[in-house]
Amino acid sequence: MFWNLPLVAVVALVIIALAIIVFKKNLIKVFLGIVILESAVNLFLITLGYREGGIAPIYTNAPPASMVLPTPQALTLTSIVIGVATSALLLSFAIIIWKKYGSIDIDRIRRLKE
Amino acid sequence: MIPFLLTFLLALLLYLLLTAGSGNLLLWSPQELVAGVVLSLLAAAVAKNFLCRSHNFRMANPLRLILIPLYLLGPFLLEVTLANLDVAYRVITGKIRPGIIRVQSGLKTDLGIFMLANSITLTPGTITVDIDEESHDLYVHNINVPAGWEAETGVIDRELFSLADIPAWIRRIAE
Amino acid sequence: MRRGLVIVIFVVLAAGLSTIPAFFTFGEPAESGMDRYFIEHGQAQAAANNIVTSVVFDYRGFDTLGESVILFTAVIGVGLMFRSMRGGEEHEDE
Amino acid sequence: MIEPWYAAVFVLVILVCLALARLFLGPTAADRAVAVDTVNTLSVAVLILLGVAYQQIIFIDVAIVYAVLSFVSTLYIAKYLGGEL
Amino acid sequence: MIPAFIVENSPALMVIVPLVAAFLSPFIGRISSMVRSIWVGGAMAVTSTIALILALDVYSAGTRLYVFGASAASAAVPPDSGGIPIRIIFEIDQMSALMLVITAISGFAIILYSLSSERSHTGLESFYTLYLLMITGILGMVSTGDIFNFFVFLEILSLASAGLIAYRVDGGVAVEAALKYFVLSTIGALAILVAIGIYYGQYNALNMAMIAARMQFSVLDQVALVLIIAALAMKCGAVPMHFWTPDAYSMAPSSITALLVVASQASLYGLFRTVFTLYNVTLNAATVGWLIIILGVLSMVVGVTMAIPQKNVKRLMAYHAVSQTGYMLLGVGVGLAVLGNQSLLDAFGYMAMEGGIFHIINHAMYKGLLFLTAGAIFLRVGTYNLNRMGGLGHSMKWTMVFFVIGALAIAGIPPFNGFASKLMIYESVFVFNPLLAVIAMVVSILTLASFVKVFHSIFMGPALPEYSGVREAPMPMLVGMGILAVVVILFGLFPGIVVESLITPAAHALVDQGAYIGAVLGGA
Amino acid sequence: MSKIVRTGANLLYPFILIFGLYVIMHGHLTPGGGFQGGAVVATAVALVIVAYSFEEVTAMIKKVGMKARESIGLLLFIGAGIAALAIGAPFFSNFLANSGLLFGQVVPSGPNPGDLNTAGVIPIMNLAVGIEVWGGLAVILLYMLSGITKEGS
Amino acid sequence: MMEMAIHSLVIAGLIASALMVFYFRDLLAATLAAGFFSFLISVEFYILQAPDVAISQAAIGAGLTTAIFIIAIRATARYEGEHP
Amino acid sequence: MDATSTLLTGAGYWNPLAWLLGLLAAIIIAWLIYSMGEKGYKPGTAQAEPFISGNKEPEKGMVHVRAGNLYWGYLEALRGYYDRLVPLHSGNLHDYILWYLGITALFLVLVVIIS
Amino acid sequence: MIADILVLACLSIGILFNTLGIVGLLRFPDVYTRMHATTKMTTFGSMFTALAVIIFGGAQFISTGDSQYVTLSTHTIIAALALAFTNAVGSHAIARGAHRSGLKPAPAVVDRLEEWAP
Repeated sequence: MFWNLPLVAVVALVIIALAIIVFKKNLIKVFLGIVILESAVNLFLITLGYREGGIAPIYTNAPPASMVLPTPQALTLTSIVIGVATSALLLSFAIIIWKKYGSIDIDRIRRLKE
Repeated sequence: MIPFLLTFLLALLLYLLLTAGSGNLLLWSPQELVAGVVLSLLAAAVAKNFLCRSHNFRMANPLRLILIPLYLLGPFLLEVTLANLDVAYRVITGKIRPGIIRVQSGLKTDLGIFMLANSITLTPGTITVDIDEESHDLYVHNINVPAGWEAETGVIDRELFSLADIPAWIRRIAE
Repeated sequence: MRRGLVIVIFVVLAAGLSTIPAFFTFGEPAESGMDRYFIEHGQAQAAANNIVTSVVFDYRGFDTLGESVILFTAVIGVGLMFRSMRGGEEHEDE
Repeated sequence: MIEPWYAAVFVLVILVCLALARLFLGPTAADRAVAVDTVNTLSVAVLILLGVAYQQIIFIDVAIVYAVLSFVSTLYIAKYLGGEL
Repeated sequence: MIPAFIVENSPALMVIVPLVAAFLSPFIGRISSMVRSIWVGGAMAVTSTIALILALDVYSAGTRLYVFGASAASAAVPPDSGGIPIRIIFEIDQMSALMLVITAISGFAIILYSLSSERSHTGLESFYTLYLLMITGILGMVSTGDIFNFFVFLEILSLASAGLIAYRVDGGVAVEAALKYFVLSTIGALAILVAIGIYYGQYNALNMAMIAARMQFSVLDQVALVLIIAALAMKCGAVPMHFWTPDAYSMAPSSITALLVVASQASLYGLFRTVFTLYNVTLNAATVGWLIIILGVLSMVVGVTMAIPQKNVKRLMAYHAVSQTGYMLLGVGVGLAVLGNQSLLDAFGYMAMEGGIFHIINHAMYKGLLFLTAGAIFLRVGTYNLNRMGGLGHSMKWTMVFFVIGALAIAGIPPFNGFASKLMIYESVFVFNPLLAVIAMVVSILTLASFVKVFHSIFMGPALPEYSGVREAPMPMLVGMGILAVVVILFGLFPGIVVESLITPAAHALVDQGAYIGAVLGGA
Repeated sequence: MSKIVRTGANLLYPFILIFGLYVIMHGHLTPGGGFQGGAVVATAVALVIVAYSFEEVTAMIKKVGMKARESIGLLLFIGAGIAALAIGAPFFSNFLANSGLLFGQVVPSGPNPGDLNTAGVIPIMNLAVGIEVWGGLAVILLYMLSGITKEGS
Repeated sequence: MMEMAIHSLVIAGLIASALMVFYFRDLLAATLAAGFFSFLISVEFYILQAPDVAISQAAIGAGLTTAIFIIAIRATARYEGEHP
Repeated sequence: MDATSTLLTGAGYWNPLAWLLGLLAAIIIAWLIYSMGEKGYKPGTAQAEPFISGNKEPEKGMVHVRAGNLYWGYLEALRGYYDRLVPLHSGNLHDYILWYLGITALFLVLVVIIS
Repeated sequence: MIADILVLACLSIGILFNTLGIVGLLRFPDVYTRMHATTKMTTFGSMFTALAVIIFGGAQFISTGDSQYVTLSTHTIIAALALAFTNAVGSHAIARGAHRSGLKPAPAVVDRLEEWAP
């Protein structure tokens, strides 16, 4: 009925993100692709833990019902932090490369070869 | 010391508002009160130089603080509603006559000009675009400049508002 | 040539990844032994109402330590990038 | 008393998708910033309404965080546009 | 002799000590450089000691478990959970212990070296912080028994490595190398995360033993296997994905390059752990085994042929690192290809795996030694370009001796350790497929040839006038190199002991999936 | 930025701060926790950074202080684990839960509104992570800004 | 039913904004689209009953990641390739 | 398991004692050759200077064979191979990522289809 | 019952204003006029939806006496206040940034700021 729509979306997002990473020549664009890739993987993890009609795994005064699985949420939290750390380090690399090379075009960042 | 206390009290107020309903006794449970005091002290220690940057303690007067909600619920809400109806009318019909005009305000304090600017932004078809830092004159983008204003170099602030005298309220609160 | 290869790679990757929606069903986890344990015992063992927090900080607390360390690493790394160099550091020659 | 919340959320989500059009079309970066700012506002409304619809009171916290934090990113964009960063 | 408390909690202490030292070192480094050196050196010494104690304990008493946050450190499965391990478990078997030994020895030797080699640079407190974090990452990666935890440590390792590769910011080239390394490793890590998600979604488990016990090798598992193998093979520098290796290895400071070798061994360990422990006989052993063998052969050939025309000494050595990784992949791949067949495994499979695993430890030692000598030469001469060097044998005698030891070891000349492992690989691979053994021997000869070239152009010849003021490398660097050289010689002279006491248990632990699962789940 | 934004940032700063601390402190009862609350608090710092020019910011917010915060948070976090080690339990064991001491109140099972004084070491760890993230994210922003100004001059 | 429609719309928005990141040549616009993406994925987490993750994503993706990307764009160049 | 245990690999044989003896023999031979050297050699005198048939002595740097000149013939013989291999290391990040993705795709095809 | 009607009324007002705001965003000619539509109307609309929730929470609290509805109302109030506050400042900042980046109000009868030119 729902055709696994979120999972299909995950696959589509991964492919789009990989396309951004591979086809775009600007470093910042590539990093945006990596951010999207990370988000897609996070979405995949969360989707795995979702249960139809479940509520958030927090005990409150709300009427009791079956809860969604908590572990993927914990994993995703870790993954998000890793994502922000990664993008911070990558962006600082990009800034330094701009300073030293005068360009952040991937085709020009190739002093190291052979 | 006074900035510290003021920040502490305001932070505690917000914390209590956030945790309202946590206990049956007076809406707050004792642990929450203790935690609130501790955290507010922490926040105040960090932020004491920010809330009262200009070392102007006029706002420490509780009467002025009580005036703020009155102002928000009274004239401000009225003006906001009118402004929204006005803009809705312009959205539907598309009749606009935009322009940036200069508004003269006699307000001296930072808080006063801040409140005036935000009130102007949220209310009568106007958005504060820039501010002259010395004379506290506002440059306001008006979606429908009334006829004749484009020639004036400076418009007095209360002419922007149709019904309530918002600048007077702000003066009462902040100065 | 190269473009064709890239497209082939993308098609194969898409096909490989689309096994995920083909074999998982959204909304019905296939197996939930570990998570049932968390939901049933988490409130009593970790004494926290938020099961996610009890998973993050109690059952998988070591991961959280690793996560914090990653943030720390990133900060140190960024600081290393923007450090102020005193005079001439050595230069690699090509 | 559940259905109206969902209906409202539905309309708001459609509005968000319309704002996406302005993000796509907007000739200048400022237009796009305005679109994103609008979406922030709408998202807060969506989050509040969904929280009520799910009968999960604690979800409202997310909306507050959202309201405060999107503001900061808006300010960064504005500061960049103004050339002051 | 050793307090029971330390032995009991050594898996945790092994991670705690470098972490605490790393957290404090940005501030302790501000006091004075002397205090900083003592602090980081002491922390590394303590870490190495704890890791060695743990490894000793594992070799004498069998697999160790450490359950974080449980009521008792060995209570892997709570009684009321129905046989499901729910917490993060460190599971250290003999293979992990071998990696711990490698990390402990190299880490200690390299930090001694770096105390004097990096003295004149800025940002040293950050350097040492990242160094300690990298050690933590390696130690955690090789000892964890939880697959998500493995991912977390992998990320710690790659962030710290990327920061350190870019340490010499001013030229900009180092940052380029770090960028390439880090982008690739981020994408690889995300692929691993997808694979973890697939395991979780199918089996609702994150513990490796639990996943292994439930493994069915469905289509999804095949996809996950491919994602993990490709990512980890990329991270250890197998050939069609090795392109980051020469860049990163040649641009990092020499001490870090030596540690990066160990880091890529940790990725290799992850690869073997995935293939042997998570899947074992369920996977299509011939296919995956041959894939790994082909990767290994390609790495050997392409690595060594690319190394010969190089003019930058560290780049040359980096290509050799790629080539030597091929030997390990080849050896273990042969073991994997005959995994299901017990008689073949006994005939030559174990021998091939032992050769591959022995090569891991040997390679870490001699390649670390070679990179350290390269760093010492750079410190005195100021260039890596082979065309500009010559006649250094007159002034840097000890460095020359160490270089010769390393070069002979990597080329597989008898009295050194490289020969022992290569001999084991040749013998067993010859039984499996003679062509592969021949290729391996040819590669070994080419290796020798290229190191003859390096030796000739750096040390031989008359003393050049522009290097007349060159002196011997400072003492701590010589000590650091000396430790590794002694290990190289000892392993070369007494390979029987090493193989019997260290390598054979590791190879059997790698193959024996049932014991790994049984240690966690009980029974099996 | 203009005076209006600066005044707004000044006004908002303590409130975002206390809200972030609220999110940190209620991590075991409501969604949120150390990381999220720390990010909120760091956003308050980011707000100040964006409202003032870089020179004013460097006078107001010190990098060393933020780094110290980060290290202190991490040490507190790992210290909570080591404390468990010291009393004989494995590393990271939640030794305060259900003990009746600080944060040691027993939780009734099933739906209940929750009580602040529960969850053992979890609130302490939350606080530690919050402090760490506060310092960490703020210092990343400061470093990257310093990268800009060097390039501009 | 209504939930499903909301869910589908959010997913459509996600994919559309990801495509926009691909399309824009102005990096500032691309960053804005990525910010939009972050908002939407946060809403998606919220719909999937993961408020912890939603807060996290809102704070990091919408707030700080956008901020550091804009700082990086300021420190490098605004347009991809040559200036239009 | 004593220190002199022999590593047997099926066909090979490695005894450290044997190797130590070999090393010892090598050292003795080297010492013998060294001791058979010219007794009348005195460093510092004219006999230590190079004599190249009366030609002028070239500078020291010129005598040394540089690394780039070694193995010229080998590289020349394998020119076709190197001309294909070296351009693969293009220094372009996109190529590297594509290699990684391509290998992943190849493995996917191989593993999933064969199994 | 009366609460239900109030809630529905507030919701529909909020939705109406939000819709008009988006229409204005799509329809108006330049940045500043678009900003008029979005800033005022979406803020106002979102405030009204928040008001609906507040009324709902209050009504539930009165009828059930459950203190969690107080939490609902207070948190919603805080969210709404934060929204109003941040939106005003944020749109001012965008307007200022747009003007400083050289974007003129396209169909303008007068532009005093251009003459001042700081």
